[in-house]
Amino acid sequence: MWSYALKRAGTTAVTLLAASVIIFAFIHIVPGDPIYVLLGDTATPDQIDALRHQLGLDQPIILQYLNWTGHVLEGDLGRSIFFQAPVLSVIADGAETSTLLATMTMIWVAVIGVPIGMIAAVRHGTWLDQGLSGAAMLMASIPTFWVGLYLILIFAAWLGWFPSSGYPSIFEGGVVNLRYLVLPSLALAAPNAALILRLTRASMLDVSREDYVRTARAKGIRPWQVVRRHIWRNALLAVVSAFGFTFAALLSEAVVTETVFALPGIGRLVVQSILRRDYPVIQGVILVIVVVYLLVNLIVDLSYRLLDPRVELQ
Amino acid sequence: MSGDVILDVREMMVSFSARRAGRKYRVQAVDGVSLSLAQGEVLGIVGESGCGKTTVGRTIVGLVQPGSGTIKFKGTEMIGAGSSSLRAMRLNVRMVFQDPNASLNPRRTIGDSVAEAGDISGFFKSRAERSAAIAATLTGVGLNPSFATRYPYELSGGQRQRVGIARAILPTPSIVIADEPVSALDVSVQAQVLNLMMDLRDQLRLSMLFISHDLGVIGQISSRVAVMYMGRVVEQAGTRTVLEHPLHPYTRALVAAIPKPDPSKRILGAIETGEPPSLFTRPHGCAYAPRCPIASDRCLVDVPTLRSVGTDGRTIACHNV
Amino acid sequence: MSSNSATLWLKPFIARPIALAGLGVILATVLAAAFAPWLSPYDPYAIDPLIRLTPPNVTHWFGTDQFGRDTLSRTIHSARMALLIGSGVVVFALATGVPAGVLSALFPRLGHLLMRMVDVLMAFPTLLLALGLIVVLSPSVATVILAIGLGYMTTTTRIVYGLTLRLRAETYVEASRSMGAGTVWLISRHILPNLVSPLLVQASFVFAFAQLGAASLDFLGLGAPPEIPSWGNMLAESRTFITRAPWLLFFPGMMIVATAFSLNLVGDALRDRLDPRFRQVFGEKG
Amino acid sequence: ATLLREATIGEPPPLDVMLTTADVASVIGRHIFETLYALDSTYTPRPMLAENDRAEDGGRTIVIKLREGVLFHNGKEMTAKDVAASMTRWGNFGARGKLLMAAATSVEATGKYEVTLKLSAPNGAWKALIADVNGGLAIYPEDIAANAGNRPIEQKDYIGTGPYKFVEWRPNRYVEVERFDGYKPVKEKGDGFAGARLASFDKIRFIPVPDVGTRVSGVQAGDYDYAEMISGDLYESLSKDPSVQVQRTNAPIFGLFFMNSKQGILKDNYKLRRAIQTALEKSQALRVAFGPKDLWNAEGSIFPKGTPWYSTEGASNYSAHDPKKAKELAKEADYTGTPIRLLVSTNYQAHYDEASVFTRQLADAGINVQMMVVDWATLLKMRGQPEQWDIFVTHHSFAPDPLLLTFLNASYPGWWDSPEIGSLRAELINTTDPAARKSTWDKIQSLIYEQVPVMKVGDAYTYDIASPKLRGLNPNGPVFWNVSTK
Amino acid sequence: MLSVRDLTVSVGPETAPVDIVAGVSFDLAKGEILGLVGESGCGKSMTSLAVMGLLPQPGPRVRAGRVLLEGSDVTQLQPWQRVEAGHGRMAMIFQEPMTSLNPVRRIGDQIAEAVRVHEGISGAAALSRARELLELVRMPDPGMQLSAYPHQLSGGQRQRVMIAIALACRPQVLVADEPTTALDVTIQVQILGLLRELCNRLDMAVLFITHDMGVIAQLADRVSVMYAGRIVETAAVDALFGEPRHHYTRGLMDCMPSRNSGVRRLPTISGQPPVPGTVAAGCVFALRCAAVHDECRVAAPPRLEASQGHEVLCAFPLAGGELP
Ligand SMILES: Nc1ncnc2c1ncn2[C@@H]1O[C@H](COP(=O)(O)OP(=O)(O)OP(=O)(O)O)[C@@H](O)[C@H]1O
Ligand SMILES: Nc1ncnc2c1ncn2[C@@H]1O[C@H](COP(=O)(O)OP(=O)(O)OP(=O)(O)O)[C@@H](O)[C@H]1O
Ligand SMILES: [Mg+2]
Ligand SMILES: [Mg+2]
Repeated sequence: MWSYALKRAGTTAVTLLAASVIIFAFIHIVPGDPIYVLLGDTATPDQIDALRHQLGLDQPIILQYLNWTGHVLEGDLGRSIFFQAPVLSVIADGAETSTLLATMTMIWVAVIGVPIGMIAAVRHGTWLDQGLSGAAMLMASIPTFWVGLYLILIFAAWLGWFPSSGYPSIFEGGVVNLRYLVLPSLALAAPNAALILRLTRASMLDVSREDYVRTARAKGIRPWQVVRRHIWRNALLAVVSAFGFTFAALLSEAVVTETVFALPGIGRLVVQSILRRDYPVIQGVILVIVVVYLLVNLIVDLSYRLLDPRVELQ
Repeated sequence: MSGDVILDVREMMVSFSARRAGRKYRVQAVDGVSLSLAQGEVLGIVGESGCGKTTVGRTIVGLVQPGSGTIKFKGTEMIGAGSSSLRAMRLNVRMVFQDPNASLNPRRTIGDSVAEAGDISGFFKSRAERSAAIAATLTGVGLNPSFATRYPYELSGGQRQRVGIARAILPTPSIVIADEPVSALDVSVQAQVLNLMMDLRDQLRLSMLFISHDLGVIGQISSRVAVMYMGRVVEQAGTRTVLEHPLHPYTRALVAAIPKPDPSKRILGAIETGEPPSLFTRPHGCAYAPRCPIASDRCLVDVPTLRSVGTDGRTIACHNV
Repeated sequence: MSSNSATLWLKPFIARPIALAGLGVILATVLAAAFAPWLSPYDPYAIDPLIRLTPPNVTHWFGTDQFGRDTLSRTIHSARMALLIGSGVVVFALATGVPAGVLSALFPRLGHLLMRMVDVLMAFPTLLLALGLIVVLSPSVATVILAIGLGYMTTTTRIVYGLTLRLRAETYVEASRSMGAGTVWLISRHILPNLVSPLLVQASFVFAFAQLGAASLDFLGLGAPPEIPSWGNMLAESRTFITRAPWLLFFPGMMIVATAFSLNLVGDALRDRLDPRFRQVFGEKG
Repeated sequence: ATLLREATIGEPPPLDVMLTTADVASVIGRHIFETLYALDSTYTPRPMLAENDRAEDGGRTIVIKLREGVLFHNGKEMTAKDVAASMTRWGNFGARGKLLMAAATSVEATGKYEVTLKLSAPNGAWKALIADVNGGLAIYPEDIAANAGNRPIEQKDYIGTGPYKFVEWRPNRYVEVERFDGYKPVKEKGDGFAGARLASFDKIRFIPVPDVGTRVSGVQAGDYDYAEMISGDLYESLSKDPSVQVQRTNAPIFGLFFMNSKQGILKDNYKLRRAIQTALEKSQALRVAFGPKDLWNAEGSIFPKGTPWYSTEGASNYSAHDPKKAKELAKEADYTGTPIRLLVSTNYQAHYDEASVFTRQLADAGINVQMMVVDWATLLKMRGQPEQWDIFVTHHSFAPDPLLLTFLNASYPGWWDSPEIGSLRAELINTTDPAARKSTWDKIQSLIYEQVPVMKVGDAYTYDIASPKLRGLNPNGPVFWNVSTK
Repeated sequence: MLSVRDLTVSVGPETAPVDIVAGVSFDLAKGEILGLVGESGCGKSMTSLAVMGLLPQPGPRVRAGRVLLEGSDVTQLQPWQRVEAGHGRMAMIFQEPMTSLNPVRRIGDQIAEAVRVHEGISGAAALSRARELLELVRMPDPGMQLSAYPHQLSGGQRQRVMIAIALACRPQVLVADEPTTALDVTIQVQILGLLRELCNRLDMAVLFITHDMGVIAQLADRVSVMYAGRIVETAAVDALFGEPRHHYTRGLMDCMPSRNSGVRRLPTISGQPPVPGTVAAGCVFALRCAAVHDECRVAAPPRLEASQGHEVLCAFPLAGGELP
């Protein structure tokens, strides 16, 4: 167990190192400059050069990289050029939204995708199954911003059931503020629930063809019990990793939804940071995302171990 | 044991690394096996599941790298041989696999599969020669030459195994290693395939290493038999001798446990065979000792080596017989 | 393939009318793309601000957009972009993912390295990767294809890697190796032919999701240059007219949904076709 | 506590309003920082932090007397030292500081409440140049202004004298300001940005809501009280919508197509430039970009009607739409179809719309324009490199004085610096008499239509929407003093 | 105890069904082991699954025939429906001990689950019953093994767990579908011995399916031979091995290597079994039968009682006493 953890940490470190080099190289190939965004339209060349020097952007890239890694190792992700604030606090703020949004989305996905997938699998081949699977595919095929705009129009502007957009932190207004995330999480959940639904259905069907399910049926236990005790948990194995990676992806890939719903999330933060070339933020966010991804990877592996006694950590 | 020795395996050791319960184990799948095969001879290898039979065969055809030992084909060392001489030897030492289903690529025609060895080595001079050879070989194994354009799923199990054999004999090799070629087949089909192999053995003067766990089949086709247990040869002698007078306690259990198709000779309840040990927790001394009815204290510490016993070139690895 | 393989391929579609309908939609899209100039009543680029945002009527069946361009013509022409982006992404993902996956599986040392790199790439949020690329290379169709394709390259590599590892352990591959087959032989005769079917399925899904990815990029203003008609562009440009001119959203939106949905259906049907269990039911013994 | 929620079009850059000309920053910055003068509803400068002023030495010395008792948000009283330090920094690094301060010989606090600015030549526009926070002379505390240099000041230093003080900035969430209780308004009634500023809300949050559809739905749903920059095509339906009130600005912005005067095919090639100008029909572009006629005006005068600078000189060439003549002109210019590179960004939909329409129109006149579509940050960088482009697209917000027009600045990309404009510019700066300055401006506008350093697309009146409950909205722009709920 | 009458299992569309099991009938008495032999694909598994109500869905279905358990009709009833109807007392063991146990659940739980259904006890009581059952199947160290996962057991041990699960159903009828083909001969012998012993001790009726004639000879009391979906011969085990009456049975006996030691060439049965659904009329074995008559190709063969308890599906059966 410990040696496993150590080994994991080792490969993680290597991955991170590679990732950081890529991040850095990548960011500095991007043309454009934070200076222009900062100084705007009317800046003169000397103003630009002076500020560039002040921000250290005129140093050789290697030096900038070493400088940055040095600080990162000390736990300092630097300061945002744009916000004039520590990158860590900028990210932390976005992370709250993104984490809650992703969590809420995954809850929808779990309560919609998994049970309906199970029902479709149990009623395999019937009209119900065809209808549900078809509807799921349809959901997966609709662009999220479309779903989002209509959700806002219907549930916020017309019916007034939910706030249209934005998200005040729960640390300010308490958990009632979660209502701000209802519509965006639904918009995000639509395609993901559809994919999980299909995955659940497929792996339930796979498992239900296993010999041990026949053994269970032969014992005389009721079909629902067979599903609950023998199919469901085994089918979950395939679903668990999809869950983990969907969650990780949601943190950063909810850009479109965050834009539509004006949410202060990580995705939008990083997209905007790319557009305004806020290097320290981009680097910081991507680093955090990579770490989260690797963590999710680890959690998925560990949950495999919990769910499947055959799996040994290697 | 007659004629020239064309295959000579000495002290072959093969181990795999495997993981169980979070720990890394070395599985000694083959633990110092020595065999030799003469021109035109069929040597049977028996032993229960997991004792290393397949691994011996796979090592000889170069699919597995042995940890140590030598494999000489007609006096030339095969391990570490240069690629050109190795290619020639590959053509001469061929394998028939156990599962006729799995050993044919579902997306290639029967003809392509049969001609594969020739295609790889550039054996055929022309397309015409190639299709003639395929037709002849298919006919040789009792299949209609028109099968050449078919796909494996269109064939029955017995037909597929014939294709597996056809593939191993075009171009004609010196040695065929048959890894349980009939154990996936029904009795009636099994008989057809066995007949075919016996015909080929006689017509082409093939040497064969015939791997099986079915002593009945071995008795039919091979003249000599080696009994393996946990990666080692524990007894080797002429087939009749072994089947009729097994000496090693494991061979005895094996022979006794074969369900005889004769309701008047029931053995159920009469024999006690014990649990096989796990390969991961190999006993110190004789691997069979924990199950052995005649084990002595010595068997728990000393690994018995093969020694000659009696006539008929019989060798046996047991302290107590 | 045997002589009756064509009918075998069609069987899962015939058994499922809805999948057949999906196939129909895709064919229609291909035809629309091929004959766009003849099918569309107007030049899709022609601007006429005087008739901007007219609702569907006899002269403009699908209405006009904010430039006064004919929505029907643009919708038809967009099929080209859809096919271009879809097939571009598929080709890119396969052309990079297949060699990477196959070689990784066959050469464990290289594989270890490559798969680590794939890990790193997987950890990168694909959309951000796409964004960065588009900013670096400035928006163009090729950039969009590259950006979306990169994301699917990693998944394709993973899939191919897994499949090849399994194929490598197949007895028939061993058989071939035992006869002295080299790597090239193994790849060309045994591995690639067996990868075709699963990759076909993968390709249909990638094709479908590439449409959605392109639409997302268009939404963020980073997709193909907006004057080029594409469903995603049309949706993105007209999203402010959600109440003012809903037809602008409706037609391209429907097309994205319909093609993505159809491709998914076809992918599902293909998957069933390639599932050995299904094959048994259709009388082809596995 | 009363809270006003404003949906802005996006995240502002740092609120160091001296340095940045971004509108998002000015909207917020106006509530925090103040200038010595402020523009009233007719865009005339009125004293704000200044009490009064006098010019000496033929306009070369300007003495400004400050209001007493004005407090910074940190509780300290504003004195002449603060103003002098701010002016010095603005002169060195401010976005528009050079326009005035290039000619400054000294800035001194000549009393606790008196600042003296000495110029090498008189400047007729000096008051207008310092009357707005947008890239302008906002007054910061002395230590902050003195230490900041050219680097944007940090959030803790967002200390001004405005009716609201900075509270916090949550990235992508909001910028929050809070009523400053120590604020002392001027005596005059509020008018435009000038006059008394009465803060009736306890707090204001400026919330970035990038999608315009969401901004509209948000106000309709009551999640925001005010939303900026709504797309023109929604104007008619929103005007009728009882759940919102529509607030159209009275200060138009205008699109500008800059020609490269430094390098490339258009350099000094006035004939070709005029060919391009002649081919265009501006109202088409305006209609596409801004929608209903209420929101735009195909106006050739650089300054809109009603301002003292309105002029018809040269404006007949504004939107000729004469492809035939354009072709002739192009031929005279020996134009052979060389592609003309048009740099445009999609981050501003209007830029892109205008560029698309013009490209089509120019194609009809046989002029081959190739759009290079990039993101805004890239455009800002690329336009500084004269070898990269021939035309680029931007827009200009309302300017109270010609000297604030970017294209009159020879160092601004485009680099219009012909001898003719050189002398006219000097004349404009150094004249103080308004009538004389106006006639100089007439000459400049005529020159603009002749040398075509830029092409004005037309005036566009943006509009905002607000909750019907809000009273006292300001047509000069979104400011929330003197605004209250019903 | 168990009586199967004209059981027909079909696949394919309702309009054109293909019978993969065609009119199978047999009886099974208390304490008796009936062997069902026949080559791969002849329909043995389908018969046993149909009897148990475990046919995979969608897929083959029982088209005709009845299954009577102690006189009650249990045809088409799935195990849980049988349990609810009070006829739960049938159990089954499957061929693959590797895949027939749920890999993620402890074997104690898997046994206790069956105990719970059939004895109505749960919790610790069910677990201790599971322990008893493991002892009954002579599992070494049963207390420890309760908490083992299947992958921690050897093949023979797993098959014992399968038997324990079956016994937890307190079956009167046990169906065993090739329970030892995946095992070594030395382990096979143990499992077969155990089955015999349990059968005697618990007075169960066992339907034992295999294609290994040797295993049948060792274990069964009576034997039915199946060919292409039909039972072609049923007899007491001695009678069948001693005096096979059907030509197919005879052919099978002949080609076993162990009966031919030293013979140069093994006798074979030429040809291949028919593809299900292709035999329109006549005897299914006609194509391969050495003693075929014209009549065999057109008329379905009669079921003859060759001697007491020895039935054969053949118009021209072999005479008795032909084999040594
Ligand atoms: N590639 C491998 N990696 C790890 N272990 C292996 C590998 N191949 C074989 N083994 C192990 O080596 C031992 C011998 O295997 P082998 O296949 O040679 O046995 P066998 O006698 O052929 O058995 P069977 O009768 O089941 O075919 C087994 O325990 C097997 O698990
Ligand atoms: N789902 C299905 N659809 C169509 N045919 C099927 C299906 N399942 C089985 N069959 C066919 O039914 C026949 C009987 O199969 P069954 O499994 O009962 O044979 P078996 O005698 O048990 O063979 P084995 O000894 O190989 O287990 C076979 O020909 C098989 O191909
Ligand atoms: Mg083997
Ligand atoms: Mg079976």
